[in-house]
This record gives sequence, structure tokens and C-alpha cells, in this order.
Amino acid sequence: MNSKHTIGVFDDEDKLVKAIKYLKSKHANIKDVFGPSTNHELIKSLTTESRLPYLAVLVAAATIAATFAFLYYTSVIDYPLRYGGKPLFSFPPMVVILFLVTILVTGGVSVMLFLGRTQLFPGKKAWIPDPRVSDDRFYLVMDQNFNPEEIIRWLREFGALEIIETDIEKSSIS
Amino acid sequence: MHNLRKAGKSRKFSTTTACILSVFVLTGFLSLSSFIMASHDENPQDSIHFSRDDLRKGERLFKGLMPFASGLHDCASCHYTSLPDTINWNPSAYDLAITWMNEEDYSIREKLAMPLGTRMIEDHQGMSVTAQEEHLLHAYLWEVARQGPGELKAVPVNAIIFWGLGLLMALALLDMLLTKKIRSKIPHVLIIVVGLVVHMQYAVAESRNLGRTQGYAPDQPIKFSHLIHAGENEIDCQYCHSISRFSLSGGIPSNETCLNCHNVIREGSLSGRFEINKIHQAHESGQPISWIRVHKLPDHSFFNHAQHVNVANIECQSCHGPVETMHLIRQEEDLSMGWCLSCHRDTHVDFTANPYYEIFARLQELMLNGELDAVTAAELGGEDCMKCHY
Amino acid sequence: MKKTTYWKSLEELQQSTSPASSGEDLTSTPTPIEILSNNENDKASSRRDFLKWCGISFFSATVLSACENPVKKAIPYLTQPEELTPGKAAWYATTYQHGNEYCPVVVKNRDGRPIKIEGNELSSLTTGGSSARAQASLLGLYDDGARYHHPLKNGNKISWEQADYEIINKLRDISANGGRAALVTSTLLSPATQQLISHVQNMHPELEVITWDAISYEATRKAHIRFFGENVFPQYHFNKAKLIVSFGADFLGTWAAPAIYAKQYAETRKISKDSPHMSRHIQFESYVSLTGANADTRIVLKPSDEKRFLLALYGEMLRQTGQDDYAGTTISDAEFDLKQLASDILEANGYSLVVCGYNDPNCQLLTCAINQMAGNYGKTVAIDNQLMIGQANEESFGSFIDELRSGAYSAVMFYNSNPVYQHPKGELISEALKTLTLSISFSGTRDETAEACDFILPDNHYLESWNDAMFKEGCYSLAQPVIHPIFNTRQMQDSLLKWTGSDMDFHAFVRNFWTERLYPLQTEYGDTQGFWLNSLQKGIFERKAETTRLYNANYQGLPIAADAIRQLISQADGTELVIYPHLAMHDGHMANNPWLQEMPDPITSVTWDNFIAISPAFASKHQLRDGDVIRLHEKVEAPVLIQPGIADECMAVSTGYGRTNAGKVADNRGYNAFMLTGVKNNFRPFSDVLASWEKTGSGFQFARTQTHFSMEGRAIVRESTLDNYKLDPAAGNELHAYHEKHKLTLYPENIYEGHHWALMIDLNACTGCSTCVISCQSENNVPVVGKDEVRRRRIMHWMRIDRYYNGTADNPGIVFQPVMCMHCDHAPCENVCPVSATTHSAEGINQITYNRCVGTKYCINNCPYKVRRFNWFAYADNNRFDYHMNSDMGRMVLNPDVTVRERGVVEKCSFCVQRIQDGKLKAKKERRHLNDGDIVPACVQSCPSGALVFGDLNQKDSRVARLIKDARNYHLLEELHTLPSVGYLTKIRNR
Amino acid sequence: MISSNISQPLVTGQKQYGDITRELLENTEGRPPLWWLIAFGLGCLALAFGGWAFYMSLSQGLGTWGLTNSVGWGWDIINFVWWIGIGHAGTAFTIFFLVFRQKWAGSINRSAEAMTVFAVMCAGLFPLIHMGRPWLAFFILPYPNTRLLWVNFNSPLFWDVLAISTYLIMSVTLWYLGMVPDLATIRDRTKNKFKRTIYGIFSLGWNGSLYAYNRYETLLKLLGGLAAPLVISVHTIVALDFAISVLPGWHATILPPYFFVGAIFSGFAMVLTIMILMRKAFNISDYITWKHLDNIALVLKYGSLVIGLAYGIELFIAWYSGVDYEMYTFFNARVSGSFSTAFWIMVSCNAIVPQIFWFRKARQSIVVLFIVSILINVGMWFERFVILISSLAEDFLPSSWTSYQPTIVDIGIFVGTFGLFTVGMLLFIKFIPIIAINEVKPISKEGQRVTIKNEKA
Repeated sequence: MNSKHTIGVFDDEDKLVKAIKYLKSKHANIKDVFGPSTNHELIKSLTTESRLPYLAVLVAAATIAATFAFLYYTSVIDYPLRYGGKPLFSFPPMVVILFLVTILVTGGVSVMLFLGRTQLFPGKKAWIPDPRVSDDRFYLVMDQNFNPEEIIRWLREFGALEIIETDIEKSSIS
Repeated sequence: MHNLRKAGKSRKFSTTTACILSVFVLTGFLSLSSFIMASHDENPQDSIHFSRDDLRKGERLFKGLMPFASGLHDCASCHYTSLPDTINWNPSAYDLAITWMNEEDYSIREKLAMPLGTRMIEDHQGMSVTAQEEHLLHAYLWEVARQGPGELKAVPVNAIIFWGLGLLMALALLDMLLTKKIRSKIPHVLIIVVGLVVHMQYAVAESRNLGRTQGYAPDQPIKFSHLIHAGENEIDCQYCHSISRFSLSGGIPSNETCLNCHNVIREGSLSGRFEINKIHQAHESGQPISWIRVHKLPDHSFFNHAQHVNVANIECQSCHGPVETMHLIRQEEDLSMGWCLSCHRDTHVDFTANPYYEIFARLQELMLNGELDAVTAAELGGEDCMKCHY
Repeated sequence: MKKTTYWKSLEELQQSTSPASSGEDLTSTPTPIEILSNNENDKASSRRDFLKWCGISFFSATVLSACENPVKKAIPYLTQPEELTPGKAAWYATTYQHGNEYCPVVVKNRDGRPIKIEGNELSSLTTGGSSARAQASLLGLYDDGARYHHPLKNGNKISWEQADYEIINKLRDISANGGRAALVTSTLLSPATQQLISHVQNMHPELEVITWDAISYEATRKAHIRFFGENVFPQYHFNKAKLIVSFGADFLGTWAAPAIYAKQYAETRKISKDSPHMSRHIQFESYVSLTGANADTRIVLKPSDEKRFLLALYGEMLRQTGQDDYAGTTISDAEFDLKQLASDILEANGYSLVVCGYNDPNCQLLTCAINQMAGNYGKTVAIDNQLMIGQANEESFGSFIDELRSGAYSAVMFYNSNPVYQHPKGELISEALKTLTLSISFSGTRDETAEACDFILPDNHYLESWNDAMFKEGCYSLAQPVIHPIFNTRQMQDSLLKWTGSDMDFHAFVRNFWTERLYPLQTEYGDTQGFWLNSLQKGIFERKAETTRLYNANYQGLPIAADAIRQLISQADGTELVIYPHLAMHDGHMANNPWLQEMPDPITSVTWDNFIAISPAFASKHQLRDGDVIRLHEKVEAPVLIQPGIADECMAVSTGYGRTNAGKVADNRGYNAFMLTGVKNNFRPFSDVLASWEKTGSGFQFARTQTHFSMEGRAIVRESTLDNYKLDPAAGNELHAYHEKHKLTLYPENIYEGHHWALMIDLNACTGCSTCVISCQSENNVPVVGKDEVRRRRIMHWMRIDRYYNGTADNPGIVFQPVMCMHCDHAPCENVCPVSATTHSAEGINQITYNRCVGTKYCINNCPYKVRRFNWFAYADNNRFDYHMNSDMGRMVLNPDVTVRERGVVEKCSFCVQRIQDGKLKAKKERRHLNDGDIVPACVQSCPSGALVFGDLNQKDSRVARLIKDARNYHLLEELHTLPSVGYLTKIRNR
Repeated sequence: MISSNISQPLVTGQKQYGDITRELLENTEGRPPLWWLIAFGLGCLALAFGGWAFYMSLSQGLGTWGLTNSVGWGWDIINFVWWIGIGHAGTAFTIFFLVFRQKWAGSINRSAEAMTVFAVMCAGLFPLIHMGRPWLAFFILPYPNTRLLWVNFNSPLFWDVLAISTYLIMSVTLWYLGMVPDLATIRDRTKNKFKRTIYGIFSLGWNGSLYAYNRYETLLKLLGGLAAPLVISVHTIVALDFAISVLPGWHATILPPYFFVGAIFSGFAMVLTIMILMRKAFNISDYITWKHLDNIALVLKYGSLVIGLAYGIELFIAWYSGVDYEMYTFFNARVSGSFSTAFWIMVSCNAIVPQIFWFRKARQSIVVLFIVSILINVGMWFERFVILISSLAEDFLPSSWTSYQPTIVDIGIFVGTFGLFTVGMLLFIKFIPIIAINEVKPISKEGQRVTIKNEKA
């Protein structure tokens, strides 16, 4: 299902940030911003903090528990072999292994979570409003549900270089 | 503006695809090389005193494609022309051929006229061949002896499934990316996922079984039935395999051991005289019988029969399976290290009866006090590497 | 794919015993039972390689279902021989002998194949000890490259019948024409053979027997003739001596009967709190011998000075016994306190022993006299029940050569004798042989003399032969074949019997000899059959009669002898040469034995070569460095090796190398020191020869197994003196108590429920003879790696003899230390293996699982003792390592109970776990306790001096359990807290 | 460490975003220059030599190497540790940038990460081929099998395998994720259909959405946070290979920190070498400014001090412990014995030469920087040589003391890894922007702001 969108084209993050802040204060429905790079302010102006780190902590905790159980099972219960007079379950080596496995699994799962949540995968056909968004232009995409004329005016005011109105399929932008 | 639907349909060549393809190519290559390695060289050699026509006619006669003058319709229905995979109590064509090759001036006509033993008499009642037919049969048997036993062509079910699935996956991938005959992507993905899972499972199973021969039951030079000997006649295992009590080797009995009984018992209930004759033949010719080894451990594993049979009193059947129910001996267990270990972990040692074990003073005391019910082999060091590998 | 046939397993090994694989017709032998053959040998192995590679690819496995496993066949006996149980070892007693060498042995036979030689414990002479050479002689059996496979005439194959026919005819002609024939042999220890030869001589009076030894002990006999009027080589009782004085006699290494002397010597060196007595051993010598290294006091003298000392000692003895000193030589106190020594000898009151190693009748006569004056005859030396060695006659051999060259002989036969190689006039002999009507060599292996003969009628290997031996009068041993002749060979004795027209074979001859001659000497067995069978079983028959007698000496010859020695000394000027038998090579007849070639010389640690040893002072004086090649006497060119402890102005060379026609292993390796020997007054003295030499300017690289000789002040070999030991048994071992007291560990104590194996090594009894090294190699299928690899320090021996020097470079103290895996309870190697290939067993063994090992070599690095070995290459079936493991025949020597290791895995001493398993199983089968001494690893078994003791620490009364509590016990590098299961007893010197 | 100096712009030249894109994509869009082709050819040659050596050791056995019964590890593990050490710098830069917010690291971390990836690949080869039976390398993985056998978790080699693979995975992930927006830029700019498809696949459909950027930044920081202890742990574990053992000179608690500092040190030196070469090859001196080189030089200077301190402490502890074996190894084998040449090369290259960076002039001379960076890597190689060989060749029992000489195969494998590294880096240069465009853009903006501020001031 397609719907009409208004797009403001910017070439400067600072102007864009101001525009976003203003539009947000006016409760304009900003769909997304596309750009070649970003900075902290720009991100903060539009989005809320990602919850990825919290998930990562959970994953890490689970990994530690599972790895510990695995190590204990293999070296004490399943096939207890003696090495150089050490106790069957010697803790120091386990610390090293737990540490590394946790990092590996947490890192891996985090990347997976990110790719899944952001719906990125190899071979995905990227939807981009314009090739220049990966070069030197920032595209501010707005829903036309909110008074379009006013938006165009505001965008002009905040220094948009161009303003485009177009049809976009809804699912292509989050 | 971009049409997103269209974009979704555009050609994709993902890394997964690349992976699958490379795996496919790799397996193909390896399988090809393995087939090449497994193929046998054959030495084509022309017949010496039989014409090709004789050979052809003889074969047709033997297989019943050409009638005998006497009305006997064929030989092959009883005497298989290829080595059977299950036990067939009649001698196969090859068996007959090599047996007779060793005899001077053998004559099929004579053998039919004067059958040996009750079985042969019963089975060959009223059969006769003419001199011409005999010549043709001789020709055929000569050819059979020369060519050796036919290789049994097992149907490679697994390979068919493996390659079939591979083909299906390739097609699915091709369709998904290029031809797009089927609109929905679900079948494609399903086929590829299922295919990958099956392939993986094969790979795991086969790599586990690398070098293993569980279920191996080759044809033996003599159709010896453990069922008849150990089962029906209840001969003790160690009557024949006596050295298993004293030696690391299980001990395949010498020809002489067979003759202990078969000096008297000259005819078997199933195979008549033919198979038992082989023992006598070996005895006369001095050529020992080349049995095919069934239970093979890797070179680096030392297994001592005496330890298990004599000391531990383990039943032969625990490792060799229900031998007394098998006509043809078969490798019942996989003989993997895990299989050995689990037995060592579970088997209780006869700890108090053998004074040797008194060296385990602490355990003996616990046992006496009733604090310990039983001791497993593993607890006495049965899990040590150097119990088997040295 | 390359053809590789590994045959690690029992099955494959058994296959190799199949007669077919030897390519010879052995139909008359019992076919080994259960020849499990691999009918697709090539294909199977290539498939195995293929599978190995497939292991890399996970997915490839899928299609391997099409690959069937190779078909293996199991071929049982037609008729199982009674004495043979497949898979079970049988032991047969026999005797190793060659010339003066002798060792009663038992041979381990598995499925028809001899695979291990061990000393016969029933012999009172060796009591189970053996020598490296006896151990290694096994490999000669399977040396298909060096052994003659069939009789040869002028290099062409000939049948026995044809050869017999031709030879008998020729002999008849010679006899008819009044020609002379000679049989040249080394000392014959076999009474039956001697009888046979005299029997032949009776029939053919034209046959002369000329006995000649490359390494001769003739002078000792000559001296005894002069002194006592009896032609004997006395028996020495080192075990009874309190003071041993040796003048250049390497009685622990190569002189006379080292295995027997080592056992006797060790008896006087084993010391405990209860009997803190040990012999004092003073060695005068010019080169560094094994005996010198073990001596309490070692005096370095050049050969002429040794004689001077001997003479002076005799003079001193004369003076101290109040006689006229006609020796006319004195030694200043600054050189050595001979007065003290002479009075010590006299004080010992018959319990001293002076031996002399020179093959010089004058010196031997002096030695006899000294012993007689000290009252040693009858106590530590005896001429009754003499040793039968040294029957050679250099004089008759000298005239033989002359007559041979003058054409006086028509026929010559050689048995156990290789004068072309071993005699300086070898080339002349070789030339003269070509002119003879008939020349025959009975040599079983290729040698230089055989190549010069018309007929080569190969003798059986001794393991294929019937024979007997009498090393000491009254001590007989039997030799029986333990395998049917592998090649188309025939015993020399059988040949002689055949030519004399006898239809008897030597088996019957020996049997008759024993039942007729020896049976009456005993009372134990009432019938000849019982006697024969029991002798066969034991291998030994000993007449128990030791007699006492009076020793009436004749001193008349001594002044002349003294004069002769004085003259000899006065002639000696400048650099001298001493020639000694190499410990491993001896007279060189086993030079083609790769085990012996790779056995590091315990003194120099050199393998694969001999050398000219010079002292550091000599080297610096003449600016020689290790490996500089010099030319000696314009005859031989050889590299020098700087060896601390050699007399200055002296060069020491060893025999046994420089073979030119012995086989691929030995040919052109080293140089032939026999070329440097001269004949003086009808003796070959092996010294005194003035060496003219020059540098050639070229260099040479030795393959040494040890290059650093100092202990760097570390307490590795702990040493003390007898006086200190008497004060405190822990003398020299104070560190042990210190470390025991201060040890700390985080780990719980190891608990061994059943057995806890341990090995104790008495450094005081260990002579460094290296028998254990070869025994271990033979038992454990240790590969030979060749000179290049040894030079890269990659020798594979599981046990080694470390040798350290202390003191000065002119005359260093020398200590030996056998080192094998210590089986540490806290093994550093075990922790670091990532794949669990090396773990600790419940019996305290440090296990290495070859099939699990991936070869990270981390364990090698982390082993403080560096006893782990890595298979750098495939040593089996690899043309690059063309020693015994590269041919089907050579591989027959492999022990089927030990895996042949693959390339890329780590291996090490396993405490002979196969023997432990076997011993335990035996006890279990017999439902009895495992007794101390039931399990004997190969090294322990072979040790002639009993320096190694193996057992179970958990058995409270076992010998190891007692020894480990001894105050002398310490562990190597115990400060590392590795808790080894191997303990050493400190070395105590009596000085 | 060094705090970024706000008063100086990190990207000079007043660039617009478009300029930056164009300038930094030059290497991927143009034809490869001649020097690239020559270098690539040389790299391939080296790789071929390495391939031959690899084949030799695989087909003949490790006997083709110079190892002995006592020296079980030689050039293989020296090179392994050396490459792993070099590999540390890339991730360190990423961590500086992501975790410590060192903006100056932003323009270096892409190449540094690439260097890490290829160095770790080179390093990772050695544990594999130093095995006697590499075809059984899977034995080292604890997977359920029919042998019912697991692995030895006590072994530092197992930790090593785990650490190296984790490290490789993490650094490849960081490197790759960091370049996704840049790959998208190439995808969008290219006219070549094939190139667009390939870059399309690898850019994962990135479209520069701010929501994606939000998560992306969070993820990178998270991974950076995970990588920070990982970097420290990897070389610590490599050091534990030695420290866990009993050998004199290996068995020391100082080894982990000492190895880690050494790794950062050698890694930074290698980064410096590569940066100097890249500055020479490409027109990127506006992005990698004197400021960057100066910062690296300062890190090297302090790293050198720490290394020097570590050397001193090792010697001191050997003496202070009073253990004969330690004393011998350090004073008789290393300082004055068979290994003194290597030891003094190591000390002079690592502890003495970098002190030249106390002088500003030296820090600003390309020639000095280049020579010193090379010398440091030579010195670090010798450090590993000294540690490994001297301890193994002359350990406890003098009877087993040996010397050690590498063979042509040893050398071949080392050269081969150089080939692999060179070829890898050259391919990286050809196909991937050498400086992270999306990260440099805001930095340049900031720099412009700073410049304006400075001008105003």
C-alpha cells in the first residue's frame, strides 16, 4: 500500500537537527531520516535509546551458566581424566573459557539481533530515497497525514535544499 | 520512485547460495574420486580352449534361456550366478566352477549320475545332460571361474537420496533466483532448508561411521552357519574358539578343529556335502581356508580376548551379538570407542573372587563394610587411555 | 597416491610372517596361524590415506558410504602346532655367540617370529643381563640387504647340491694331490663344533684350523703358560675384589666378558645402610673407556706410561715384599703414589684384583705376577674353570698369510672371520685368495672376505641354528633355532657334515654331543631324553664343581718381561696411538645393524661414526677443532673429536667402522682402525704405534646426541664419597630432604587405588653400557632415524644415557644417568595437551595416546626432562629412512604389542605398558596376587648390572617401595615438584 | 592515553561531504595503479613460496622444519605470536574510537582493522600447520563424538584456539559492520551492474536510515566494549601458553601484561608503517595528518618505556628469585650467551631506538618514523625469538641443550604469510575505502567547526 510522503533534502546535519526538533515539537509525523553519516545529536533528536545492551547482558548471563554447566559435565561427570595431578574441576582455566565463550556468543547474538531487528541481510535490496543519501544528502521523510503545506513551509525555513512529494510503499520504511 | 515489490523479486545471489554450491561441488568431486579409487582393474583375457559361442551358449543353458535336451530347465535357479548377499545353501556357479577347476577330468554328467549325499540325490533326481551340453556348461563354468565372483551391486539408497535432494535444492535455488516458475518463495526455502538438514545429517552419520563396519556380513569361503553349530547343536563357543581364553586373539579355529567333528559328519542338513567337502579339500591340498575377517578393530586399539573371556567372564554375545541366531556372521556392534567405554563404565568387576584384586585395599574394605555394592571396570582404571592404546 | 603400508596392528604384523612375504619357499615350516592377510594391500592403504584426507572435509563423508572398507582375511592354521598359541608369546632359550662374544639369551617368539632377545636368567654368569650387541643381534636376522639369500659361486647363485658337488670334488682333488687346506675361524666357543672340526680333521688331515681373532686375548693365555704353565684365560671374580686395579682393561665395556664383569662389578658397588662397603676401583688408561668413567680414581696416561706404571707397580710390590726390584722403573710421588697402591694391594690380602687390557704377553705376565704376589689367585682370579676366549694364535695366522701368498694352500675356508677387513694385511689376503683352487666363506652376511672368495656358503643366523657354547669351563649353553631359516642358507656345521659324507645333521650332532659328553656330568636327570629336553628348555647346563687348587708360579720369565717393557717404553716417544674396540661396533661384524649404529657412544655421544679422539690440550696445541679431518699413517683419513680425559700426545681410535662391503647401513661409514694395528712379536698390541699424522684441511660433522657436558652446577647427578656416605647415608643428597620439607602444592594428593608403578635407578650400579637403550628400542618399535636426523637432534630413543663431566678437562669425573619418562604425578606435559592425548592413568603412568595426538608438541616443550619424542617424518615405510622399517622383512622385528607411530605424533617411554598389561593379565588369569618382579620392563630386564628396579609402590614389601625410602633416593629436578615416579640413588665413589 | 586535541582539526582542508566521498572512494573506483600491480605480483610470489613450504611440511612432515627434540616450537610460534601482536593494533584503534571516543582514531581504524584481520589470519595459520597431524585439528573442538571424549580444558592451547577464533570473528565483525555504510555508498555510486550487485550483497541492504544508525551505533559500541577485554585477553592467553609452562624464562607472571604491551607496541608500529605507505600512495594526507602520526609516535614512545621496564623487571626477578635455572636463562643464555645477539637486537630496537620520539623533530620526519616503525617490528620479532628459543634450547637438563636453525621451509612459511598479508591488504585497498567515510564525515564537520571557532578566537 502506497501513501504520499513529503521529503526534505538537507546537506547539513546541524540544520537537520534543528528541523527535526522543531517538527517534533509540532508533533509532525517524521517517518525516518536517510543520510550518509550521523552524529550523536542527530540520533538523539529522532530516536530513542536502543535496548540491545540489555538483551546482550541477558545473553551473556545465559552463556556463562550454560558454559559452566558444560565444562563441569564434561570434565567431572562424563569422562573424568586426570591431568598433571590437577583436580578434575580446576576453576582458573574455566574462567578463561567462560570469559571467551561469553564474549563470542554475546557478540554474535548481538549482531544477529541487530541484523534481525533492523532487517538487514545479505542480498537485501536496499530501499533508498535517492543514491545521494549515501553521499552528501540527508533525506527527511515525513508522513503527509499532518498538514503537508505547513511542513513544506517549515522545511524551507530550516534550510531544506529540495522538497519532494512522492509515493512510498509503507512497509519499506519502518 | 522505486517499486519495492519489484525490487524484492530481483535476482539475489546470496552467500548462502554460494556456500551450498561450493559444498555441492566439493562433495561431487570427492565422491567421484572415491568411486575412481574403488573401481577394480579387470584383466580381459580371452578364453583358451572354448569358443566365444560356446561360452555364450553355455551361459544361456545354465541360466535357462536355452532348454536342455532332458527337459531340465536351468541350473541357475539353484546355483546362483552372482554371489548372494544372504546365505544360499546351494553352491553358487562360482563355487562349483572353482571347486571343479581343481579336479582333473571333472564331468558334470558323472556328478549328476552319481550324486553324493542325500541332499544332492534328492535335488538332482532325474537330471541328466548330454555330452554337448556338458561341454557348453564346462565352457561357461570355466569363464565364471576366470572372471571371479560377481561383485554384488548394492543399491546405493543413501547416495540416491543425497544426490536427488541436492538436485532438488539446486533446482529450487535456480527457480528462486532466475526462472521463478513458482511465485511463492516458501517451497523453495523449505526444500533448501530440509535438504540442508538432511545433508548435514548424512554427513554427521557418515563421518561417524568412517572406518566402521557395523552390520558387515561378508560372504565367507565356506557357508558356515553359526546358527546350526552354536544355536541348534549348542556347541560351546570355546570349543572352537578355545584360544580366546588364553590369548589376545579370539582365534579362528584351525582346519583340524573342524575335522574333529567333520571327519564323521560328512553331510550337512542344508548344504549337503559340498561345503563340508571344502574342509577336506583344504586338508588334502594343504591350503588353509581364507576366512573373511568381520570384527576389525583399528590398528591402534589393543583388545585382549583373554582379559574379557577368561578374567571377566563376559559372554561372547555381549560384543559379537546373538551369534547363535546368525547363519552368516555379522558385526553386530559398531565397535566404537564410546561403545567400549560405556561397557567399561557399566560392567561390574568380580572383585572379591579373584585374589588379584586384593591390591585395591581401600575398595575391598569399603566392599566388606557394605559401603560399596559393586565396582565397575572404569573405577579400576578401565577408562585409562593406555588400557587399550599403547 | 603413494603406497604406504603401515602395519601397526597385530593382524598386519602377523600377515608379514606369512611365508609368501619373504619371497622364499618355507613350506616346511609351520605356517603361522591366523595369517590375517590384507589381500588388497595397496588399495587398502591408499584408501586409508584417502580417508585421512577426507577427514578434513566434513561434508565429503556423506558420499563415502560408497567406499567399502578393505577386505581383510583371517587365515587359520590347517593344523595348529601344539607349542603355538596365536597372539601369545613363546620364549625359547638359545645362545648368542660370535668369536669371543657370548651371551645366553631367551628369545621372545610371537606367531613364529623372534621379536625380542633377553638375557637368560638361569645363567649363573649373566643372571639375565645382556649386552647391547646381544640385544641388537636380533635385527641381523631380518637384515635381508646384508644377509646372503642363497649360496653363491663367483657372485652367481648356485644350488646347495651343485655347490656341495663341486666343493667335494675339489677337496678330493686337493687331498689326492697332497694340497693343504685351512679353515680360518675366530675363537670357537662351541664344544660341539670343535669336536666336529676335529672329526673332519681326522678324515682330512690336510685341513688345518687356524684360529684368529680380530680382537685378541691371546697374550693373557701366553702369560699364563709362562707363569703357571697352563694355557688359560683366567676367570676373574670382580664381585670378590675389594680393590680393583685396571691397566687399560675396559672390562665393563668391551674387554673379555663385559656383561658378566658388569654384573660382578655392580655387586661390589651396590651399597646400602646395612652394608656400607664397596670396592675401590683404580683405572689407568689412555683413552676414556666405560670402565674408566666408572672408576673411583682414573689416572690418565699415554700407553707407554701405562706400561711404565705397571712395571713400577710391580717393582714396588717386589720391594714391599722384600724382594729385589728388577723392574728398574720408579714413579715419582708427584705422578702417582704407587707405594700406597702397592701396599693397599698387599693389604687387601688376596681380595684385590689387577687386570690388564693389553694384548702384550709381557704386561700380562707382570699382571699375573702382581696378582700372585697379592695372593689374588684362588680368591679373585682363578685359572680353573677358565674362560674359553682368546684361543687365537696370531703367530700361526701370520705364517698362514705368508704361506697363503706363497701358494702353499689350495683351499681356504673362513668361518666367523673377516681378516680382509680386520687385518692390516687384508688386501694381500684378498689378492692371495683369488689364486686359490678353492676359497670358501661361510659368512651369513656380506663381508669383505666373503667377496674375495669363490664360494659363499651362507651360514644361518644364530637364531636359525643349532649350536652350543662353553664360555667358561663347565658352563654350557645350548643354541636352538627359533625360526626356520628365512633364506636358503645352511649352517656351516651342516656343510662340514655333508662334505664328510655324514647323513647326520648338526642338530643330531649337538644332541649326541650333549647326551654323550655332558649327560654323564650330572645326576639330576636319569635319562638322556629328559636331560636333553631340560637343557633345551633352560638353555643352560652348568657343572657345579668349583675346585680349589694350589698356584705354583714360575717367576723366571719376569726379568725378561721387565726388560722388554723397559725397551718398549724407551722406544715410545711423541704421539702415541691407542686402538680400542668400539662399544657398539666391536670388531665390526654387526656394523650393518642400524640399532647399533644409532646407539650413542656413552662417552662421546657420537652416533653413526668413529673418530680420532684427542685431548683438549692436544687440540689447542695443534689448533684442531672437532671434525677436522686428519690423515694417520698415510692410511686412513678421519675426523678428530676433542675428548676430555684422553692422555695428551695420544690419539684414540676405535675399531668396527670403515666396512666396505657389509650392507647399505655400514658401508663406507667411518674408517677402518684395524688398518692401523700392527703385529709386533707375533701379537697385535692395539697401542704403542707411533702415529704420524697431518691435517687434510677438510671438515666433518658428527651426529651427537648430547653437546653440552657440564651440569652447570645443577643437582642433576648427585654424587658423594664412601667416607661421607658412612657418616651420613644422605650425603650429597641433602637437597632431597630440603625439597621434601619445603614442598607446597595447591593440588590434592594423588591417590592410586591399585598399583602405582615406579622405577628406581642406582647410579652407583649403572655403568652406562647402553644395553637398556637398545633393549627399549627393540621392545618398543623405536625407529632408527639416521645420521642426519640425529645431527638435527631428533634421535627417537625413548631412553637415553646422559653423561656429564665435572672437574678438569684433562681428567674429568664422568657420570652417567639413564633418563626416560619420569611418569610424574604432577606431569607438566599432561596439563598442556589440548586434545587429552596425554593423561595420567590410575596406576600412575603418564599415558600417551598416539591415535589421539595431533602433534602440537607443547608437551615436548613443557617436559623438563625432554624425554618426549616427535615423529618428525614417517619413519616406517619411507624410503628416506631406509633402515629396518622400510621393508617387509625388516618390519618383522616389530613388536606387535606396540603401535608403530604415525608421522606427526608424540611418543615416549610407557614403562613398557604392554608388559604391565600382560603381567597383570597373567596374574588375573591365574587368580593370584601380582608379585614383585612379575613385571619387568625391557630396560630393567636387560640391565647387566641390575641397576634398574621396577615395581609397585603400593606393594609395601616391593623392592622399589624399599628403595624409594632409601636415603640416597632423589628425583630428577625435584625442585619443580613434578613428583616423578622414577627415582635415582646417588652415586657414591670410593676415594 | 592521549586525549584528542580539540584545538586542532583532525581532518584538514575544509571538505564538503561530497568531496570526502569522492576522495576516499578514489582507490575503489579508479584502475589499480602500476605500483599496486607490482606489489600484488610480489605478494602472490611470496604466497606461492609459502604455498610450496606449506606443501612440504604437509606432505613430508614437520621434519622439514628446523625443530629438534628439545625445541618443539620455533619460527612457527615466533611468527604466530608476532602476527597476533601486530593484529592487536587494529582492534585497539577501534576501541579507542568507539569506547574511549578518541576521534583521531576514526580515520585510522578501518585500515588498522584490515591489518588486524589479515595479521590474525596469518597468525591463525601457524597453530594449524605447527601440528604434526593438521588433518585431525578438529580433535581440538569439544564436540560430542562416538569416542565419548572431550578435550583438555586446562590446556592453554585450547584457550588459544578459542581466543584466536573469537578474536578473528570479533575483529572481522567489527571491521565488516564498520564498512557497511561505505559499501552502500559504493553500491549507490557505481555504474557497473556487477559491482553494484556484489556491493549490494555485502552492504546488507543498508539505506542510511537514522533508526538503523541508532541501533548500529549502539551495536558498535557494544561490540567495542566486548572487544576491549578481548584484546587484552587474547595476548594474555598467548602469553599464558608460555607462562603456564614450567620452563625458565616462560614460567613468569609478568608475561601476560608484558606480552600485551608488546602487542600494542608492535601493532602500532605496523600501523605506522602502513599509514606512511598509504599516505604516500594515496592522496589522504588531509585525513591522516601529522597529528595522527604524532599521536602514534607518542604511543610508541611510551610503549617502548613500558617494554623496557618489562625487560628490566624480568632480569631483576630472575636475579631476585635466586633460581638457578632462571638466572641461567636470563643472564647466561640471553644477556651473554648463545642468544645474546638476538637479545641485544631486541633491547635496542624495542627499548632504546623508540626513545628518539622524545624529539618533536623525529616525530615529524617521515623517514625517521618509517625506519623506527620497521625497527620496532624487527625488534619485536626478536623478542619472541629470544623468549621461545632460549628457554627451549637451554632449559633444565644440559644434556638436552641444542641449537636451533630454521630451514628454508620455515622461512618459506614466514614469507608466505607476508604474501598473504600483502595480498590481503592490497585487495582491501582495491575494493574497500581505506578510511571510514561515514565516520570521517562528522569528524570533518567538527573539524570545520573547530577551525571556525579557532578563527573566531
